[in-house]
Amino acid sequence: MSSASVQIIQAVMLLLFAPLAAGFISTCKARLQNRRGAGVLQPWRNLRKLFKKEVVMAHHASWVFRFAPYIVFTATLMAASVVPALLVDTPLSLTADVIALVALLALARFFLALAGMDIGTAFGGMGASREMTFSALAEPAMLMSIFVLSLSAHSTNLTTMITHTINTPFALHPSLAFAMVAMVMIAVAENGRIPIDNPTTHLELTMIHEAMILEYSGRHLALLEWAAMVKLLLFSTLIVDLFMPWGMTAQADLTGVAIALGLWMVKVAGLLFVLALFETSMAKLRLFEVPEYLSGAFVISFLGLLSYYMLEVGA
Amino acid sequence: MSAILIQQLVDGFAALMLLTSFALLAQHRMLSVLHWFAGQGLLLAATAAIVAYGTDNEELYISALMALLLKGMLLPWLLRRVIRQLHVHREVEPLMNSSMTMLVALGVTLFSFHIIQPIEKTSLLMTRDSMAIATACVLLGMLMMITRKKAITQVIGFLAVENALFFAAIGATNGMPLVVEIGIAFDVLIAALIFGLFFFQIRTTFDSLEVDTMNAHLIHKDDDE
Amino acid sequence: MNTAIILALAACSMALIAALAPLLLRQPVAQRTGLSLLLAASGLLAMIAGICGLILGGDTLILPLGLPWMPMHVRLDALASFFCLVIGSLLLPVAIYSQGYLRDETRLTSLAIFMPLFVLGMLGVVLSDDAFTFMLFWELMSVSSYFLVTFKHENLENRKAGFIYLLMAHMAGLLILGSFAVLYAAAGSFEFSAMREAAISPFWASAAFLLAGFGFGTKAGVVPLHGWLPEAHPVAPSNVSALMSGIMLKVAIFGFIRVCWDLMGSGDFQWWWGALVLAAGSSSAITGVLMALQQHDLKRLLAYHSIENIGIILIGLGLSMLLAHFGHPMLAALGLVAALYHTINHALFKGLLFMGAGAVLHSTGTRDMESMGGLIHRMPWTAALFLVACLSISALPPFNGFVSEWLTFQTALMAPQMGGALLTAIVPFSAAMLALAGALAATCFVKVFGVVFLGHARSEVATSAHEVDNWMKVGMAIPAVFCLLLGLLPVLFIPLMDRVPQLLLHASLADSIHAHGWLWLTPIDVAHSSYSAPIVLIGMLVLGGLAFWLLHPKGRTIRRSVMWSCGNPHVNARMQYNATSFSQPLRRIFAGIYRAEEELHIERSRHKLLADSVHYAVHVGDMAVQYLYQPIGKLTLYIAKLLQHEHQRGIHAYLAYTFITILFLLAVYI
Amino acid sequence: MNLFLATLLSPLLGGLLLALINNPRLAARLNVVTGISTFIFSVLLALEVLGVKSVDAMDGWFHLDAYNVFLVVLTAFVGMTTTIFSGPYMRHELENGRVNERRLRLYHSMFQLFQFGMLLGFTTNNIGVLWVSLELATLATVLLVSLYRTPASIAAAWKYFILCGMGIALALFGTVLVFFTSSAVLGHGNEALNWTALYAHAAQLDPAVMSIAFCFLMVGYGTKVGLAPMHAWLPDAHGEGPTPVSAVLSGLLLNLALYALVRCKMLVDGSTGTEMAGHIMMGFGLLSLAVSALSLHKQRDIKRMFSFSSIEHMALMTFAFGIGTSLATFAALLHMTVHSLVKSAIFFTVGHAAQAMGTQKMAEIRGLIRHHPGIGWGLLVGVAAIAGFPPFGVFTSEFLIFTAALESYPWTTVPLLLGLLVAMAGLFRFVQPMVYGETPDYAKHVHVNMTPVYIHLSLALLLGLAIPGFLADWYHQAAALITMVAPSAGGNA
Repeated sequence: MSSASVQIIQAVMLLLFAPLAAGFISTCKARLQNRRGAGVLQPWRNLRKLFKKEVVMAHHASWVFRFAPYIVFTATLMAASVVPALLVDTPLSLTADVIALVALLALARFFLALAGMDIGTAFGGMGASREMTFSALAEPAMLMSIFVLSLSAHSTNLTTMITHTINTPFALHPSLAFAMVAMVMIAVAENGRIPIDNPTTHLELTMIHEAMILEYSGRHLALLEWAAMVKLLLFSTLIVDLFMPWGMTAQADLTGVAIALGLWMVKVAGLLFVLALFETSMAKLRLFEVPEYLSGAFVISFLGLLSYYMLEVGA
Repeated sequence: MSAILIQQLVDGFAALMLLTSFALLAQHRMLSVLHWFAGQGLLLAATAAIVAYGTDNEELYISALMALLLKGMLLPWLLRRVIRQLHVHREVEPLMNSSMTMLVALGVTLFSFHIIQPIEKTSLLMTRDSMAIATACVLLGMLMMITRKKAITQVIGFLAVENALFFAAIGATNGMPLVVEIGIAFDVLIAALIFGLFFFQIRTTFDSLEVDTMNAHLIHKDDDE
Repeated sequence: MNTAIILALAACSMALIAALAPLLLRQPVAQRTGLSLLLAASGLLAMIAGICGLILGGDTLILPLGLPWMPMHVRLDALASFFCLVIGSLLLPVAIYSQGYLRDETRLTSLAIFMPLFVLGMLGVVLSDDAFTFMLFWELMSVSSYFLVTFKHENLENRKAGFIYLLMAHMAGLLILGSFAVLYAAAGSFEFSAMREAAISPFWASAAFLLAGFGFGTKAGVVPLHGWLPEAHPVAPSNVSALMSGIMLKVAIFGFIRVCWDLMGSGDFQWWWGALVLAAGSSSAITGVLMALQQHDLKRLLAYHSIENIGIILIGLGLSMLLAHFGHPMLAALGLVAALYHTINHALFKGLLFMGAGAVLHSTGTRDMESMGGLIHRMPWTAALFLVACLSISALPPFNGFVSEWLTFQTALMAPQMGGALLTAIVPFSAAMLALAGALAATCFVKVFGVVFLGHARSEVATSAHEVDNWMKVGMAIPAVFCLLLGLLPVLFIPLMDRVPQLLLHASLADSIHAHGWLWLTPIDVAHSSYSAPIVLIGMLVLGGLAFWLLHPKGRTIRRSVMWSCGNPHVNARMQYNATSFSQPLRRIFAGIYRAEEELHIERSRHKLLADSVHYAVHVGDMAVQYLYQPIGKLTLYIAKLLQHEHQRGIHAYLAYTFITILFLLAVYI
Repeated sequence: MNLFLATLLSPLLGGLLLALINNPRLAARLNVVTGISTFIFSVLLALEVLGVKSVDAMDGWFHLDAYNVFLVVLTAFVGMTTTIFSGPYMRHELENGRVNERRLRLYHSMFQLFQFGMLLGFTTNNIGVLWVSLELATLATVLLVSLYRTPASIAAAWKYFILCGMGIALALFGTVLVFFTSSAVLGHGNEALNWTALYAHAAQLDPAVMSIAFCFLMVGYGTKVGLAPMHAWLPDAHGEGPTPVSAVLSGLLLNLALYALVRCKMLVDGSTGTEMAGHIMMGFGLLSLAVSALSLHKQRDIKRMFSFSSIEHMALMTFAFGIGTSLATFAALLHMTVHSLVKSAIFFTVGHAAQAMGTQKMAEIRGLIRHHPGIGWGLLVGVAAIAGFPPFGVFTSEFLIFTAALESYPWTTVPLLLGLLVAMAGLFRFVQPMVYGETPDYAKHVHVNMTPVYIHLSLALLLGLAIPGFLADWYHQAAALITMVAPSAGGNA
């Protein structure tokens, strides 16, 4: 099997597993809350239903509203295909390093916000304003944690970082620990999970991500939902890659890929379970507490940087 | 007359010159100021004549004669005519009362003696300390202009300064070259004519010769916003 | 006398002819066509001169003008030709744009004279090679742009902005004069060539650096001195403010680089210089974008954004100076290239943004975003091109803004340990500030595009808007295409810009850039970081096309009906989010910085709880104007008032003054 | 030598003739003819003198060298353009009844007499005659300032007369002191008062007396130059007098006083050998710059404001002459030329503006560009030129003054920069509202003759962009002449 074929498998795998991951989290939360839950395949069923449904749009919706779902979906998918899940060195991994990855997600977010404002409803504007504000505050923390990681690996390319973490013997680096905590906090904020935004609710005043896609229907809504799920899986893969990449194969042979796939699924499932646990135990923050949360993430990542210089440089 | 006698005479006149300057400062009534001013003019003419005789320099005789005619007679007569027409009488110092002015005048005279000190040693001419007195008279003339309210007394102060300069020219340097002398005299004459012209205009427009009322017209142009 | 410098001088002479043309052509139509034709020619020539200068290398020349014993020296080296390229690349589209924009202006003569003079001033500054010529063209640039700012001098706002603008420009000129004088004292002559060789003591070098820094900083709009920029740029005609924001700020950056890098011995900076520039850059970036977010006047918002982008350029320059000091020439070259890349990027997308704003102003007649909305339906072309500029300025992948910010990030991230703990902390912190500024810029431009172009029209002015004519469309299309090209093919443009670090830092990126072929941009080496814009774009197009084709089985059309809005159909235009409400969260988060004054009055005629009408307005004052300009103004007037009393005394006082002066002089000097 | 006599006598004859002619139209035309003839003679004289480096006329009474011949040409030129400007201006004043036939006659004759006094002052070799000519010019200006016979103009004339009278008296005393020392060396004749002789024997003059003499001369001529704190007369004289008088007053009379001051400085430097004179002049220069720059902000009358601007520029020139290096002197001479040209052009425009708006109060002058583009743009460009923006000559000279100051006394550059900035702010603060905005309804149409303004501004532009070769080495000769005597730091360039 050539690395190109692994690349395609990886992209398709991410695309298909995303709804399963979302379903897995909702069933875990249901189980934790003593409910039966709708089952792991429910997101699949929703998507299938939505794809068949008729698209209804407002009279004065412009082309931005119409093409935004496609741009959001393709940008997220492009970002996902760049992140190496199974094979360390995939051909596409050179096209974008971590910063470019974040920028691709920013492009998706930009168009989503514009689409939100296009129809001219109060909710669309509210969602766009909040989404952009909080994601802007998340940027510095995200970059600082990347900075900490790139310090040890002297690079921002994912493949180099992964190979660097695999080769160095396992040792408890405080800077990496801080960076991981910050990265997780940012991932939660970016994907609109519980402490920042409640993905399941339609309660107008609290929703951020939902408010923007309120006006969508049919296949457009399906694409946007799917993109959100892919983004969640993308972030979890990223965290897995950067902090616990053991088990990823260097060569593109069948057995290596199979083992990598198995390990990857276990690791992601574990991560998502922790997320579900976290979500059930936490209530949603008041809206204007979110900046404290995000600056907390920034401080943690800055601590990571300082600890890197204080402790590890000497070692 | 021997050189020493001339020298003593010139020093005497220099002392009288200083006295007249002080007197001009101290006067209150307009007419007495005028009389002292005329006296100073005559004194100047006498000094010029003595120095001319002493250094037998003919040009100086002409300037002595001009001083006598101009400063001794014409100007005082002109001013008296103006005073009588505008029937101006008492004069009040706006800035300082007379004793204060006297103190300042003394200070200024001492100061001018102090600054002229280094010069005296080198000058060879027969008028040794007249330069110091001339400087003192110039500064006293200025002081008079500063401390007077009436336009006429200010003009007299100005002419006193001119007298002091004329005295300096004669006493210290035995007279400037004739052409320059005539030029200066000519200017002083025109200045006096213009003063005369002005007095009538000021009188008609401001109906008082107070300098401050005139200033009021200038100041209103700059009132604060 | 190679071709490049001839072309550059031809560009200058074109501008001069354009300035003289209005004296012959009298009626507005002829003046307008003459102006745009000649300026377009000048722009084209400047671009070609820039490219030739970069490829073939520069040359110097002496013109017989100026003082008898010091004729005008002209030099076109790599730095000058790059900035010629920048000037030309925006001047060409703006000239074409002006043809349409000035269509219904009646009094054109003063604009037709001073706009070319403004261009001539900028070109002259870039080409000058001695202090006198530099200062001559510099002040010509300031004065002519002053007349442009006060072009529509009927409204008071223009006059006040013009006065502050001229005052700050003159102060900047004097400061720069100071730094040239210091260099003159060291070099003994005004020529730059002499100044380069002159050995200058560290103290005087720092003095010259600080003077030049503050002088050029004022003109570039660096934070504490930026008060004039948000006043002057919005009131100028849009095509002029495009030039001012796009190019004039870059000429100030050019001046800074020319004086502090080229004349003072390239490369041997003191460490605190770089730190100061870095700090100024990050604070400008943050303050610029934060203030921009609170504006609801479209062009004033764009002016504040210029401050942010100048901050980004200065971050690049500051990093490069630090790295040069600590002996990493390759990384310093990368920092300089990043800054230059952002310079040309900003010139293009800011020019396009101001032209777009001009188009909106031209058709709606207002700059206030609160009365716009839904313009995408009536001005589709302008909306599309404006969207390209918004994407570029928010540094999003396929466009050029992302490439320069990515390069700046790479410089910051790859900077190894430098000096003490303080420095190692500053560099990542400024990188974080850059990230925050970039993201806030994206927020701001979502707000701009959303409020202006999307949603319902908020006033009848917006409903009656009409699409602009072809000239303006072409004028806006050119920079949009450039933005895309610069974003996709950085590997082709960076070698061109690489000549400048070769000249200034004697270090080049050429080999590392080409390491991986034209597709991948690999600044230092491939293991470090790589980015390929073409593949990203192609990937997205392929995936998008696939998804679109798959999801469109035969005959499934889209049904149009009333908007959903959670089942509440009669939503009027006032219920939309507008400029003030969009930035309300940020106003709360950064309340400490803004000190916004909110006024709220509610009329209640019927009952305590029933409000008839609510009037809410928020005003965010500019810190620099409140805490820097006004106090100085008040101090001067206070001293002047004291002096004024002196002039109201009688004659006696003045006679006394003379008396005292003569006594004082005699006492002191005898 | 007939050229020299012609230059001197043409204004004198013109003045006397004009005193007789009653018909205003004929008088105005004769005034212009006299101005033109004076200018032509002065140019021919200048060409002759430059050929031969310096000329003595009438057995030493008059002396022409590179320094004063350039000032003679400048005076004659500005005098000529002022006569051209004053034609229509005074006719407008006549129609408005501010002046009657008799006073117009006085105006014309006094104007030419003033011109004669100026030329006499520049050309004479004798410091006594120089004093007399300055006194003559002052007396002529007193009558001109009080032309309108309004209470304010009479008060201004009185104030001008008293202050300048006292100033000149002090200068006379200084001259007497100089004569006191020089007669000891050169004997009693006229010889002892001639510049040429004095320079030759400068070393033998007694330094103590010379320094006292310089103090008196400095305060005396300083009053006439308008240096603070003796400047109080200048704003009033400018504000109240007719505009051609203000133009000539600030364009030329101040130059003559400064010329006399620089002559004395050369003398004192020769005799004392120290830099005392230069330092005093620099001190006065900086003080006046500060005072004038700050008081610009608090003015209400347009002509008073521009008079403070004249003080500011005279302060700059005094400062530059004070520095003494040849670069500084070159800059000062260039500044003197450009300032005369631009300032008189500004006063012409201001005259027309005041007539158009019927008032001199700046608060009531609005919308000049809309009312009459010529006046509006003329004023704006003139003020930009005087504030020191390129490409006009004032920028070049300020640039050179700045570099000269930095070479010899670096710390003085800080007050210099601050002064220039504050002055520029003050100027534009008032000019901008006057020039821009809508025209008020009380604006009258007025017959305007803007050609002199355009000539002056284009000359200043020429001096800024590319100083013609002959003028540059003309300045060099003058600068070398002035610095040759001065013992201060050797001038380079």
